[in-house]
Amino acid sequence: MLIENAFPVAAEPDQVFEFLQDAHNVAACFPGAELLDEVGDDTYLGRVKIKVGPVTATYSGTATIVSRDLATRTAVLRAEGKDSRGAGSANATARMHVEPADEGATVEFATELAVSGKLAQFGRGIMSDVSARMVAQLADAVRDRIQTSTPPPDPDAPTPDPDQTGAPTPSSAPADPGQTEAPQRIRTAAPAPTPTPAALRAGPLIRAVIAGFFRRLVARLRRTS
Amino acid sequence: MAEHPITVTVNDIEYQRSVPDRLTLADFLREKLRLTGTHLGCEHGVCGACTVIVDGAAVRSCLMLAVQADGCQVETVEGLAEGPELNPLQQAFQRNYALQCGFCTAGFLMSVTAALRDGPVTTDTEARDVLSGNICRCTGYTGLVKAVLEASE
Amino acid sequence: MTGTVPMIGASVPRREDRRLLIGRGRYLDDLDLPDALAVAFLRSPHPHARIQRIDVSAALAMPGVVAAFTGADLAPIQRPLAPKVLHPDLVDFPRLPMPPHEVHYVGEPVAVVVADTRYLAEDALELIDIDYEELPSVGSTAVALAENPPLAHADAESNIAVRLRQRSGTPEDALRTAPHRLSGEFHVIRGGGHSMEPRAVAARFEPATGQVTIWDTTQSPHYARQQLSLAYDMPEDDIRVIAPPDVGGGFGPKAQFYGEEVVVPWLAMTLGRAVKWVEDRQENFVATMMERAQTHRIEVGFDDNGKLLVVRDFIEHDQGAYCAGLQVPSITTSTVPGPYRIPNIHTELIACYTNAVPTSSVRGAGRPQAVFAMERMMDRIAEYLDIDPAELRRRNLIPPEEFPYQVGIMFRDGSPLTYDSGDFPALLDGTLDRLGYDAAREEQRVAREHGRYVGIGIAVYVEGCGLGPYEGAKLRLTNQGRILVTLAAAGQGQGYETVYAQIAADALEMDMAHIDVTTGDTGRIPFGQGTFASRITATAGPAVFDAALQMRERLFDTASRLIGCDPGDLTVSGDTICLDTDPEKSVSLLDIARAANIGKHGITLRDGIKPGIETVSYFAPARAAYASGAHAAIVEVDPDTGAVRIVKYVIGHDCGNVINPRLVDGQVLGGFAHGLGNALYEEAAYDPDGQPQATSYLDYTLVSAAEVPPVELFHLHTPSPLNPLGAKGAGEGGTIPAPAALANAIEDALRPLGARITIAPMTPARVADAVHAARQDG
Amino acid sequence: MKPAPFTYHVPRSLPEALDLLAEHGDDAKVLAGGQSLMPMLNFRLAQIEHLVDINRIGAEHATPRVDGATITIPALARQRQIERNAEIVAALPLLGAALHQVAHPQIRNRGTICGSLAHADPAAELPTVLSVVDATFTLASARGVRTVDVAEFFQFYFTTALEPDELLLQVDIRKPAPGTVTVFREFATRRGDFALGAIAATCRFDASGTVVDTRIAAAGVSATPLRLTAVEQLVTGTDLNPEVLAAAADATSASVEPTGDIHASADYRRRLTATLLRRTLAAAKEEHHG
Repeated sequence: MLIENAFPVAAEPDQVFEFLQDAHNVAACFPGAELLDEVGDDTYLGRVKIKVGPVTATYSGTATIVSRDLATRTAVLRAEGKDSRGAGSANATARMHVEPADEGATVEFATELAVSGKLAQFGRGIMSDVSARMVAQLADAVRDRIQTSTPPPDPDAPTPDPDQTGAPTPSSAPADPGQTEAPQRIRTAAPAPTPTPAALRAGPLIRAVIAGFFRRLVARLRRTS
Repeated sequence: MAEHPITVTVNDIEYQRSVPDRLTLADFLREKLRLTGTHLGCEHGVCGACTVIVDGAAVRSCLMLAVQADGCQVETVEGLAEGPELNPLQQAFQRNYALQCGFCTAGFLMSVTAALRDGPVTTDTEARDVLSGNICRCTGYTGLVKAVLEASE
Repeated sequence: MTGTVPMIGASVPRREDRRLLIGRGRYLDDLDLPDALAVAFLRSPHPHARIQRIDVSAALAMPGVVAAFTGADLAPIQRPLAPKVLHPDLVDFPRLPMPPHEVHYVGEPVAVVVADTRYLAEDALELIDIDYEELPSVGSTAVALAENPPLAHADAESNIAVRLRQRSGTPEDALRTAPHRLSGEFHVIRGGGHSMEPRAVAARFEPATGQVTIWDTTQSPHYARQQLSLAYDMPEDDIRVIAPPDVGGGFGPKAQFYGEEVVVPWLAMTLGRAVKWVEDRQENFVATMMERAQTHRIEVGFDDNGKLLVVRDFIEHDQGAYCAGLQVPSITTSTVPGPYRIPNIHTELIACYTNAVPTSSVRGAGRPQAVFAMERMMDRIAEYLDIDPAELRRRNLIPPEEFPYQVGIMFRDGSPLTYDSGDFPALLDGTLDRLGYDAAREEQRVAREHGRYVGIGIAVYVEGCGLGPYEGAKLRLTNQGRILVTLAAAGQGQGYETVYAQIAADALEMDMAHIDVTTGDTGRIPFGQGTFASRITATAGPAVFDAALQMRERLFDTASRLIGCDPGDLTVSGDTICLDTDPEKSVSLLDIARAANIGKHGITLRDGIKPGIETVSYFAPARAAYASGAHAAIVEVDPDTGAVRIVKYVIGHDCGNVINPRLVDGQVLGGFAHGLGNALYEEAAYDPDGQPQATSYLDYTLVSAAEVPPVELFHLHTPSPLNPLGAKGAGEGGTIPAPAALANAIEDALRPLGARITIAPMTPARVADAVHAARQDG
Repeated sequence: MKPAPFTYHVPRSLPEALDLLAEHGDDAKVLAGGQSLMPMLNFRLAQIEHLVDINRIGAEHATPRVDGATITIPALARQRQIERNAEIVAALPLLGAALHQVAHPQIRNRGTICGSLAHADPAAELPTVLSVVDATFTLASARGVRTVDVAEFFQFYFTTALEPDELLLQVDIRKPAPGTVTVFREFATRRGDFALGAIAATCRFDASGTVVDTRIAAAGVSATPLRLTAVEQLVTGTDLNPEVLAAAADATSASVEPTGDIHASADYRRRLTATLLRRTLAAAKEEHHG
C-alpha cells in the first residue's frame, strides 16, 4: 500500500531536510516509536509500541536510512519490524523529499507499507484511511517540531548550492515485486494542522491495521466495551 | 491470574467451582462440567453453536467468561429433554429433519427455546428471523424453519 | 411372507438424531481422553518466506508446556504428502507436514507446542521466536501468470503446476466455420467448506503393543492410515484411525490429508502421552483447504438455430501453494460440456501455484465453475439469437434415447466420459413447470413496464459421482444376536447409521430394529476409500446390499439345520427365522449366534453348522455414474443497491434410485445453501501478495436462514445401470448450478440496463457496480 | 482462539470501578456486554492486563429512564432491553428501528448501548443515530464527572473523548420536538451484518409540508458518523420534491469520501449512501403525509 503525503513547513528546505535525516527526530515524531540503539551504517534498532482501544502490539526491528542525497534533498528509509508475539511483521519503505516552496519548504512523503500476519488479515478495510491519517499525524509532528524550534526562513538568505553538498547519487528504494503488486494508492492532501487528541497520537501504525478489524467485528457483534 | 470461586446453576443443578480469570463460559461448561453438548464453532460470536440461555436470555457462551456466570441460572441443551422424552421442540427438530451433522444443533435449540418463550412464531419470515443468529452448513434451513413453526403451534 | 415393508425408498427417521438433540453426540473434542495434552500449531504469518531461525526455548520454559518442536525436529516424519490425483506432467513440490526451511502460504504450520491446556499452548506460541526472510509472493492466478511473475516456490521455473487438455472433434475448424461465435470471461472467487466443526486429531500410543490409536475428523480414515503408514514407516495394522461417530460436517476439505494429521499422532508416540489438537476457526480460515478460484475464457460456436457446434474454454485454476491432487481441475475440464450435445470440444486448464492455502475438493468440486461458464454462455447465445433461453437449452440437450452417451473426452476416474442415464429434457421441463416459467416471463414483462428488474435464470448440469475404485461393507451376526453392518466410509452427518440399516434390512428382509451400523474405523474393516465425490450410496450401498444377501443365506442355512428343514421353507419374523408354514418352529438370531459363533468350549459343532457368521462384500463400479439436475430461479434486483431478492427457486434433481427421500432432500437443500453462498456471499479474499483478507465470519459471510429462500424440489429417478441399487450421488447437486442459475437470473433482470454479470459471488457491490458500468457505457 | 491471560476485576460499585480504572488506566479495559471485546480477546488481537467488569456495579446503572423530555440510558442498559422498552421506543422510534438491525438477539441480549457508543465504530447504527439527536454523554472517572456532546465524543475510528480512566456512565437523549419524523435506512449484505451504508434522519415539517429543521447522518463513510450538513441545508425550506431529492443525493455523493474494502468499492459506498439518502428523505416525506 502506497501512502503519499505532502505538507508545507515554514522553514528552510535544507534545514527541514537536515532535521528529517536525523533518525532521532523522526522517531520522536512517530507516535509510539522508540529508538533503542544505533548499530552503525545508518541503522537503528527500535520499537513501535501501539495500544488502540483494547488492541495492543509491539513491533521491534530495524530502521535503516538506505540512501540520502543532499543535492536533491531526498532520503529513503527502510523499516522492518517483527511483532513481538510472532503474529507477523510490518515493513515500510519511506521516500522523503524536501522541495523549496513559497512558504519555505514542502515535504513529500511516499510510504510503501506492507503488513503481514494476523493484523493484516483483519485490517485492510479502512487501513488506507487510517494509514493516511497516520502519516498526516507524523507530518503534523514534524512541522510542529521544526517550526517551534526554528525561526521562519529569511527570504533574503542565500540558498545553498546543491552542487556543493557532494552527496552521492541516490540509490532507488529496494523494489519488492511482491509489494508492487498491491495497487492501492492513497493520496492525502496537506493536513490541516488541527490539534490531535493525545490518544490518537499514541498509536497510528497499528491503528491502521486493527481499525478495519474493529469495524468489521462490530459488524455482526456490535456492541460494547 | 487468580482462581475465582463461583456458584452456577446449570440445568437446575448447582455447581461450585473455582475458575481462572480467562476461562470462557463455553469452556467451563465443556471442560469443567463435561457438558459437551454445547459446541464451539467460531469462538467469535457469529456461528451461534455455543448459544446457551443465561438468566432467561440466549447468549453466546464463547463471549462470556465463566466467572461472569457467578450466581446465574444457565440452561444448556442437556437440560431440554423431559426425562427420557424429547421435548416438543426436540421432537419437532427430529420430525422435520432439522439437523444433519448435529454440531450446530444445540445452539439452534437454545436460540429457538428462548425465542419461543417470547411469543409464538407463525410465519416463515418470522421463523427465519428467529433462526438467523445461528449458522447451519448442512440443512439449508428448510427443516429448521418447519420445526420452529411446528413447535410454536 | 416377508413381513416387512421395503425400507429402500422410505423416509425413515434418523437414528442419529436422538443423541444429537439431547447433547450427547460425541464429536472429537467431546471425547474424554484422560490426561490428554493440548496441541497448538504456530503458523506462518507470511505468504512466502524462508525460515532463518526458530527458537522455542522460551516456550519450552513456560510452566504448563510439555514440549515444543520445529520442522527440523520432525526430520523422521518429514515425508511429502502425496497429491491424491496425479498427472505425468505435474510439476510437484513436496508438501511437508511442517516445513523446516521455506513456507508457502499464510497458515502453514512451522512449529508445534504441547501443553496442559489449549490456553497455555496458545500462550506458548507467542513465545516462539522466528526470523523469516520474506520472499516475493503470488496471491492469484493473474499474478502467477503475469510476465516475469514472483515465484510461489523460490526454486521453481514458473508458477505453472500442470496443463490439462481435453479435446474431441476438430474445435479450431468448427470455430472457424461456425455461423456465429460468442466469447466470455468469467471468474469464480475462492470459497471454503466451512464445516461447523473444524478439523481435529487426537492420538494415544500404547508402548506395550506399539500401536497408536488416532481419532481424526477425516472423511477417509483408511486413506489417512495408509498415508500414516508411509510417513511413519509402520505397518498399517499398528495404526488405528477412527473417525468419531459424530463429525460436524465434511464438504470435501476433510477428505484431504494434512500435515497436522502426521504431526499429532507422532507427538503421542514421542511423548508417550495422549494428545488432542482441535483446529480453531482462525486456523480453519488459513490452514484448511479451499476451492473454487478459477477464470474461464470460453468461446462457443453455433448455428442460426442456436445448435451448439463447438465449445472452447481456457481455464486458469488456482492450485494454491501445493498440489494436493488434480481432482478439481480434472473434473472442471470434463464438466464444461454439461448436458449438451457438442460435437467439438476443447478445454484447456492451467493449474497455477499461488501462495495461498492449497485447494482441493469442496462440495461441487470443480463443477460449479464449469457450469457457471457454460450456462452463462447459453444465456448469451439466447440473447444474441433472441431465442428463449429455455428453448435454446432444449435444442441442445442430449435426448434420453442416446444413453449411454459418449461425450468424447475423459472423466477424472480414468474412463471415457460416458453419461450412463438420465432424462435431461424431462428434468428441465419439470423444473420449469414448477417454476411457472411462462407465467414468470409474463410477470417479468409487466414488471419491466413498471420499472422493476425481474429476471429468470436456468442452469442444467451433469455430475459424475459414485466413483471407484471400490467401497466395502462387512456384516456380522453379533454374539448378542444382532446384525452389525460395518462400513469403511465415515459419515459427517449424512445419516449412515440409518441409510445402511435400511439397505441391509431390505436385503435381509428383516426389520431395521435388529440391525446396527458402525462406520469409519480402520480397526473394524481392513479396506476402504472414504466419503467424497458423492460416491458412498452408489458404492457402499451395493456392497452392503450384497453382504446382507450373503448374510441372509448364512442365517437361513444355519437356521435350517437347527430347525431341520430346507432353507427355502424359512422366513424372517422379527429377530427370528421361522418355518414359513409353522411360525412356532423358529430360531432367534441369538440362537443362531450361540450355535454358530459362540459354541461351547471343546464341544464339536453340530453337523453342518458353519462357524463364524460374517459376510463381506466390496463393490467396484465399472465407471462413474452421472447424476443430473436443473435449477431455475426468479429474482428481483435493486439496481441501485445491488440487492438480489430470490422470488422463487426450483431444483430439479435426478440422483437415480433414492434410499431415503427425506435425507436426499436434506442433502440437496443443504447443498443449495452452499451454492447460494458461492453465488452471492462467500469470498475467501486474498490480497495480491497472498495475505488472506477474510479470516473471520465477519468478513467471510455464510448464509443464515434469513438469506435462504424457500425452495421447491422436484425429483426424477432414472436409475443408474452401473450398480444394483441404481443409485447416484446426491450431496453436491444443490450446490453445483446455483451460481450459474442466479447469475443468469440477475443478468436477465438487468437486461434492460445491459449490465454484465461475470464474477461469482455476485455481491451487492458487484451487481450495482455492473449496473453502474453499463450506465456509464450506455 | 483462547484469550491471553488477564486479571479480572468485578467492582461492586461505581466508585470501586472508577478506582480500578484510575489505578490501571491504560492497562485496563471496561467489560460491559463484551460482544466486541470478547471476540478480540479470543482472537488475541486485544491483550490487556486488567479487565474491569462493570456488570455488578449496581442495578441503577442498568435501568433506563424517561424523564419529561429526556431519555436516560445508563451504562449497563442492554440493547435488547431498550429495544423492548415501549416508552423509549415510542419516544424515539429511530432508536428502536436502528437497534433491530444491530446483529442478532443473542448479541443484543448482552450488548449495551453505552458500550457500542464507547466502541465508536463509524459503521455502526447507534453512533449514527446519536448523531441526529440532542445527546449528552456523561463520562465518569475518579477525578469526577464531565459531559460532552456527540460532536466531541466521536473523534476517530474507535476513538472517543473517553480517557483511559473514564467510563461512559450514561447518555441523555432529548426527545425530538413533537411532529418530528425520524427515519433509519440501512443496507447490509446479510441480516445482522454491519451496514454497507446507512442513513439516520430527523425531519420536522411545517403545516405546508416544508422542512423546517432536519438532521441527517451517514454511517460507514468516514472515521466518525458523518453529519451531512450540506445536505441538511439544501433540503431545509423545501418540500422534498423529486428535484430536491436528486440534488440532495448529488450533494451526498459530493460530501462523503468512503473507503473501499473487500466487500465494496469506495465508489459503490458513495452511490449507495446517496441512494439511501434519497430513500430516507422520501420515506420521511411519506411518513409526514401518511
